[in-house]
Amino acid sequence: MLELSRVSVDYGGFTAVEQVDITVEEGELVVLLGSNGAGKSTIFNAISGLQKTSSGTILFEETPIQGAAPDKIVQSGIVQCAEDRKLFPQMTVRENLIMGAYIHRRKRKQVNRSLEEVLELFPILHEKRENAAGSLSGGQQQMLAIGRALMSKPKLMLLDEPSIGLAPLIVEQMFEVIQKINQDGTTVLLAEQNAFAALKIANRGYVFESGSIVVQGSSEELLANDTVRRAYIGA
Amino acid sequence: MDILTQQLFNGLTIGSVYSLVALGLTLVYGILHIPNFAHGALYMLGAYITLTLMLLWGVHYWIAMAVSVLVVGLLGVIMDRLVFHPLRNAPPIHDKIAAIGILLFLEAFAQLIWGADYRTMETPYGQVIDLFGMTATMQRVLINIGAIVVMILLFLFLKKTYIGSTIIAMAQNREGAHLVGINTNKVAMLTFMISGGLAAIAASLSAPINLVFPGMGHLVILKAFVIIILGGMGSVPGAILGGYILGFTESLGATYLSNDYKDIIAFLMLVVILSIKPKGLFSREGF
Amino acid sequence: MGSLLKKRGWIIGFILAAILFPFVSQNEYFLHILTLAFIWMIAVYGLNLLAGYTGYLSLAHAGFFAIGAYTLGLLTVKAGLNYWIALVLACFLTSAIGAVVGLVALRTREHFFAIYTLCVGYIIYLVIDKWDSLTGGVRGLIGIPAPTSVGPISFQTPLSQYYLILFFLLFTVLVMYRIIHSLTGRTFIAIRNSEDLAQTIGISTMKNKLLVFVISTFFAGLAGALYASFIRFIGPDIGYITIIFDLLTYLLVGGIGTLAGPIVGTFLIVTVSQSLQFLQDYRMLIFGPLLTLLIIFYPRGIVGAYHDWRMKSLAKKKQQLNRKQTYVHTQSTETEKKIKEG
Amino acid sequence: IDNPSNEAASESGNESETGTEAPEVEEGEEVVNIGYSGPLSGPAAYYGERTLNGLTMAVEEINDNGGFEVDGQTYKFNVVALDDKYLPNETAANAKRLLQENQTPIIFSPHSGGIKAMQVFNEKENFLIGAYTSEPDATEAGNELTVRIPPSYDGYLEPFTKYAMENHGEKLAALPTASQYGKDWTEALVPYWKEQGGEVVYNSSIDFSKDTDFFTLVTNALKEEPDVLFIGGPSEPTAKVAKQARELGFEGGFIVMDQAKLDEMKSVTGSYEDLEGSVGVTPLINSDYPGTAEFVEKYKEEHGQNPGSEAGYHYVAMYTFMEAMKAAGSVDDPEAIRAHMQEGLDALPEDKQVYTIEEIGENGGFTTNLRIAAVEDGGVVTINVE
Amino acid sequence: MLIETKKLTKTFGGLVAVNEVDFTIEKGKINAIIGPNGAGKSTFFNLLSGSYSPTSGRIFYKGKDITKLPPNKIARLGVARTFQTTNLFEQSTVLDNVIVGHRLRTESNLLDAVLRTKRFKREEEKCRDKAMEVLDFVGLTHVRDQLAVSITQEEKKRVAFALALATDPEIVFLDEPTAGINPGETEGLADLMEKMVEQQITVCLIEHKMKMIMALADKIMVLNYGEKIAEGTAEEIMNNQAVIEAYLGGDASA
Ligand SMILES: Nc1ncnc2c1ncn2[C@@H]1O[C@H](COP(=O)(O)OP(=O)(O)OP(=O)(O)O)[C@@H](O)[C@H]1O
Ligand SMILES: Nc1ncnc2c1ncn2[C@@H]1O[C@H](COP(=O)(O)OP(=O)(O)OP(=O)(O)O)[C@@H](O)[C@H]1O
Ligand SMILES: [Mg+2]
Ligand SMILES: [Mg+2]
Repeated sequence: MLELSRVSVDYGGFTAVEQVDITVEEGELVVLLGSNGAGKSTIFNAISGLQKTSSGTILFEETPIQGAAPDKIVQSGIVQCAEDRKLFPQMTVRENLIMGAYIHRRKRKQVNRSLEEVLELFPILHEKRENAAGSLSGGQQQMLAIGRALMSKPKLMLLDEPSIGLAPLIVEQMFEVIQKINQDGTTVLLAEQNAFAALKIANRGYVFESGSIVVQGSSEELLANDTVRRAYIGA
Repeated sequence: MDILTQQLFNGLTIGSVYSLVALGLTLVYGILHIPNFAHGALYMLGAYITLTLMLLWGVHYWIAMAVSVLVVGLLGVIMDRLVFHPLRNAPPIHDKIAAIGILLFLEAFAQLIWGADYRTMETPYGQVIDLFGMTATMQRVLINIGAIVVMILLFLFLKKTYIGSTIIAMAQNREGAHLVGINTNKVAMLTFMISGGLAAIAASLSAPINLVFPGMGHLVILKAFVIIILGGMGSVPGAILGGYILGFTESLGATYLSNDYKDIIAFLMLVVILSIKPKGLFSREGF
Repeated sequence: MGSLLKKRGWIIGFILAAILFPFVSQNEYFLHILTLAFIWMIAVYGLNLLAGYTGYLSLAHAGFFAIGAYTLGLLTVKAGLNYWIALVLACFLTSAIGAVVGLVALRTREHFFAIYTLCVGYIIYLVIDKWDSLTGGVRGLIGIPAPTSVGPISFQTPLSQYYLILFFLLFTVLVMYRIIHSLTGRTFIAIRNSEDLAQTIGISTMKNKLLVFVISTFFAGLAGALYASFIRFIGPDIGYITIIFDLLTYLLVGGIGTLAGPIVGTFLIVTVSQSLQFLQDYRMLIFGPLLTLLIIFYPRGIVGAYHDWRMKSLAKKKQQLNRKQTYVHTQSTETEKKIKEG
Repeated sequence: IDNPSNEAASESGNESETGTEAPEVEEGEEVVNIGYSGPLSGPAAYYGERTLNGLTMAVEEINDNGGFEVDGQTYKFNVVALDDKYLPNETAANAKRLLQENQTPIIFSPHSGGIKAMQVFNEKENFLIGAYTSEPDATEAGNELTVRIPPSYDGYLEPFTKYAMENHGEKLAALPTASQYGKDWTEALVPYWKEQGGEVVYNSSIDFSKDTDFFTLVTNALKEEPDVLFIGGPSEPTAKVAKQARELGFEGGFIVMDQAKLDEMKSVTGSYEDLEGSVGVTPLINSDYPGTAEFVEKYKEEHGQNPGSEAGYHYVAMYTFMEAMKAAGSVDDPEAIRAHMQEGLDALPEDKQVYTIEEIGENGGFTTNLRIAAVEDGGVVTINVE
Repeated sequence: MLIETKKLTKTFGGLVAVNEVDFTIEKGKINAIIGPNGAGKSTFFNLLSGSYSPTSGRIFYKGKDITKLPPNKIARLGVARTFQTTNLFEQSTVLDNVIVGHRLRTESNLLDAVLRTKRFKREEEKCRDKAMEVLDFVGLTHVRDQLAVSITQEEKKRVAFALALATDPEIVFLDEPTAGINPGETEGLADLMEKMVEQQITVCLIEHKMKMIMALADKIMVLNYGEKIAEGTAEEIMNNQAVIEAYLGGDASA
């Protein structure tokens, strides 16, 4: 479904991602692990078109998308739920969600249905639906960001550290939600530091270090890998 | 003739013009965070284009205005693409200086094409009418009605249409807008288009009661900035209200306080308001 | 900050060039233009400290410039005060008014501050324009004396005025240099970066912002007073918005928040606009786009661009050095990877 | 007449000539540079262009006729024009440049700020100022090397007042431009009007550079139902004020300050109908000085429009300076030229007298014969002044 | 008792973000505040550090009422804090970032700077030494000349610590100091906090990483919907039914 081959990204003179190959099959839940600054967000931004790649190709459903405009990429079915959420702070929760369905704006009914689904999925959002997004707490905003991403009914969802700054109970719920989303048919590419929880729900994983992939394999393999355990799970 | 009603009407008329100009400015300033000092030049060009069409080809006033709206709107788009788009990551002060550069250029350009002299725009609506004891020309009535219609349309557009809300969304988080699939470049262009169009409408409506000359933008631009700050940056209702407040302050201030100092009154008012409410009357940003 | 320190050599070069210039050329026109440019530079330095180091963009500085000029003008012409006393009073009165304005204006932030000060500047202009009986209104103020002699040194000739104003400029640069390279300067920069953070590390932001505002109006006033005694005629237009736009242009083209920016920008723009004179009516046709392009391609101004270029070439050198080391490193990780996968 | 910086001047669509091309110099001829510093860009550009047009027309004529002879040497003129954006400090810088690079004995400037800025050093640096301003200080301060070109306005007070009172009535509302010139005019007119037994019911001014709409002010001016409205400023906005007064039902007459010209006002109002009953200066095109007709003709040919007085005055002044140079026997001694200005005026050929300037006053001001005109029955009629 | 709050309340419009919270912080201990997202933890910090002024209630620092003091005065008394999002002076070097932290302990003013007085030189030196000292303390001596933009997330967190420490605080408030940091690095930061306590600096932190909190904190307060629902040692909290329901969830030991 998604295939990155030999992708590199530069920031000015500094190479943040170097010659990376990643594949995601339809229906999979794949996790990218890696410490801070490893380049996970950079890869996500490159896939979403927010960041230019300096070399390599990105194929989505067999068509190259590197260099395409971000809106085109969203239209093709990839949506990112970014690390710093990128919400519309002065719009209400409901308006934010509706904006999430921008690419389906002509299908009013479907938008309303998705809205109901998302509000059902996150009861707290339902409660706060008329509040400005900026006044929500960090965790609430994270849920809104995921909800907003869901509104566009993506084929592939990129989730960048959804558990950051969340309470344990919520983290648990969050991973359940992600798993559910995946089971409902959305392919998910997930970046996480919380490797243990992520690997528990993922099919496969890649481990990043300083801009390149150092280990890859199925969740079980990675969970069993000692180095991975020591560095990212802390067990 | 009751001086108070007459002056209220005068204030309304000036307020309408101010509001229209301020609306275009507040969109670009509040949404793209560009303090577009060249907006005054767009206003000036709007008047010249309408005038030229009317004089040169005898085009009807309304059609000339429509063309002017398109042309100036496009000019706004070009400005965005050539200047403000490349500057989108620079701090706002850069936009300010770049806009001043554009302003200088466009004024010199207008002087080159049309000369530095004053022109008059004749419209089919010069007749004097008596309106509940007030004297007015049709043109003045038109300014008021036109302004209100345009404002309502704009408000509906922003509030009720998806495209309208993309403008608002982009105002709040450009990257967020990207992520939901909005083409932010298009939205920026759309915003400039609307802003330029509003300037052209304002100029075409008000030119017949004043004169057309290269420096005519200066008359309104400074006040428009005062208005959008008064009304809260990026706030559409704020710009409208601010425009009318300023219009009435000027007409009533000139009548009952002092003609010489009426400009000071308006600016002092802003200073006082900002001293009390540092973020303007409508302190919540947005709509 | 480190790179700022290295600019010392640069500054010494400038001082020498400025001091030696009259020996090289006796052209009075150049002398006049340079003297005027020095005056603008002083005002731009004031603006730079405020806008570049605390992030507060004041558009009222043309007004303060005018207050300085008019205070000097009125004190010498109407009150017949000694020039030097008038100069000192002009600077202090401007700062005092600056303090009052700052006290209220600094409660606002960002755009609101810019527009607030724009309005204050405009009000100052209007007051000067309308207060006929004091300022002479539109007619302006004539007969402002040149600086009176200090001991044996007289300031009647253009050359002596050139050196006098150069002296004030150097004084300004020295003060700026010392402020910027001190704890006080760091405090200002801290405020520019984040007021919230600055407050939680114990910095009284209001007090510091006010301090900067007052210093910066002081220099605007000084520049205005020098202008008045150099041109010796002043009208209300020196307080008009166009002046502040000019000053901002100088600052931005040179590089905001840099020590050399005001000198570079002012010098460049003044000379460019003088050399475009042959275009007469249409010089704005060239100057406008030129300005816009400069801002687009050198957003950090000339000095900023120079810094970036220096940084880049330094970074390149470093990377070349590093590459050798990382090469070794990647090799080892690659083998590690194989082991892991295997 | 001094056109303050905040007021744009009027009309014309064609490009302007700025400065003459360097004249073709033949063997044995020399060039005298004439300096000019005025607003050639920005809001007052058109005003600047028109003043410069008068100057260049005279210079081109002189050069085309083979130049002029002083002390057996043939000279041609070359105008060096610089833009000062109406800012005094720019004028000063321009003057320094003109002196340094072009050794100009005379520098023209059409605004009082620039003139004052040059007066600081013109005596010391020894050059003449061709001052186009009616500001009395320009000459009253006793500058020895300043020639004030336009007439002062005092002469208009009496005939204007007389005409307006006789034809319309005794209640005056004053609403001229907010420039210094407008204020000076008002300060002279108001007491005079009262002296003549009139009443002043409203006294304020319009700032054409800041007011978007004049309706408010005109409404206030007409509140007390005046018989006469005193208006003025650049022709076009002044005409707009007159027109709006009519729209608001005003039926009296106008006293039009001399800065505005009736003919130029007509192009805004469309016809003289709205201006019926106005009294003002005779438009140059309706004047009948010996050289007017030819000048108007020629100017139209070159610039495709009617000349205003500022062009006419600059034209005359340039010729006068040339004659004074001849009389002084020097092209580069400003003091001598200034001392022979009267002879220059006397020697001015009839056909160059776009205005007839009788004499130059003690302090350097030209004195011109005044002509006034009124709009009656849809046309301009000249009124004789005793 | 270093800090004590009495019925501290903060409302935003209709929302009660912090609701009548009584809390005490003991000297020389690690105090933690936990709670679900939006419980009001950050708001509580903002109240203590003076960034927000409370709607009602009082705050005492060493028995002195500091409820109405502005943040800079509170900082001077010895209260330092970090923000949830790391907030550095990006275009300056790490060292320059930290030097200004000691500004509040200096007296020299503008005149000193312009005249380069003895006091100026002395204090300039003092700030630099202090900065070096705290950078050494947090283990960042090696990156001190790099620009703040160019260092890693974890290093940024350490710089934020250093900046807070440079103010010579008696107590530091840390808002999610290890958010976005991987477990290995988290341990390093936890060690750093323990080192701070050894230096007699009281620590009060907000965290979601339970394992770390439970190991580290001497005393924990749990907020939920702005209200204090529990307070006590790690053990007490772990077994508190209300806390488990509201926050920890079934799998608390994970
Ligand atoms: N806009 C930028 N300009 C320059 N360098 C950048 C930029 N964004 C990221 N970097 C650098 O690129 C590298 C990879 O960053 P990235 O954000 O992709 O990492 P990450 O794995 O997502 O880390 P985190 O866990 O902190 O989110 C880091 O060294 C970072 O400092
Ligand atoms: N400035 C504000 N204006 C309005 N509401 C606010 C503001 N700041 C916080 N809130 C609200 O107050 C509540 C508490 O927010 P706070 O940020 O203190 O939560 P928190 O406990 O720090 O959460 P998290 O762990 O997600 O960071 C939330 O419901 C939030 O929406
Ligand atoms: Mg990331
Ligand atoms: Mg928080």
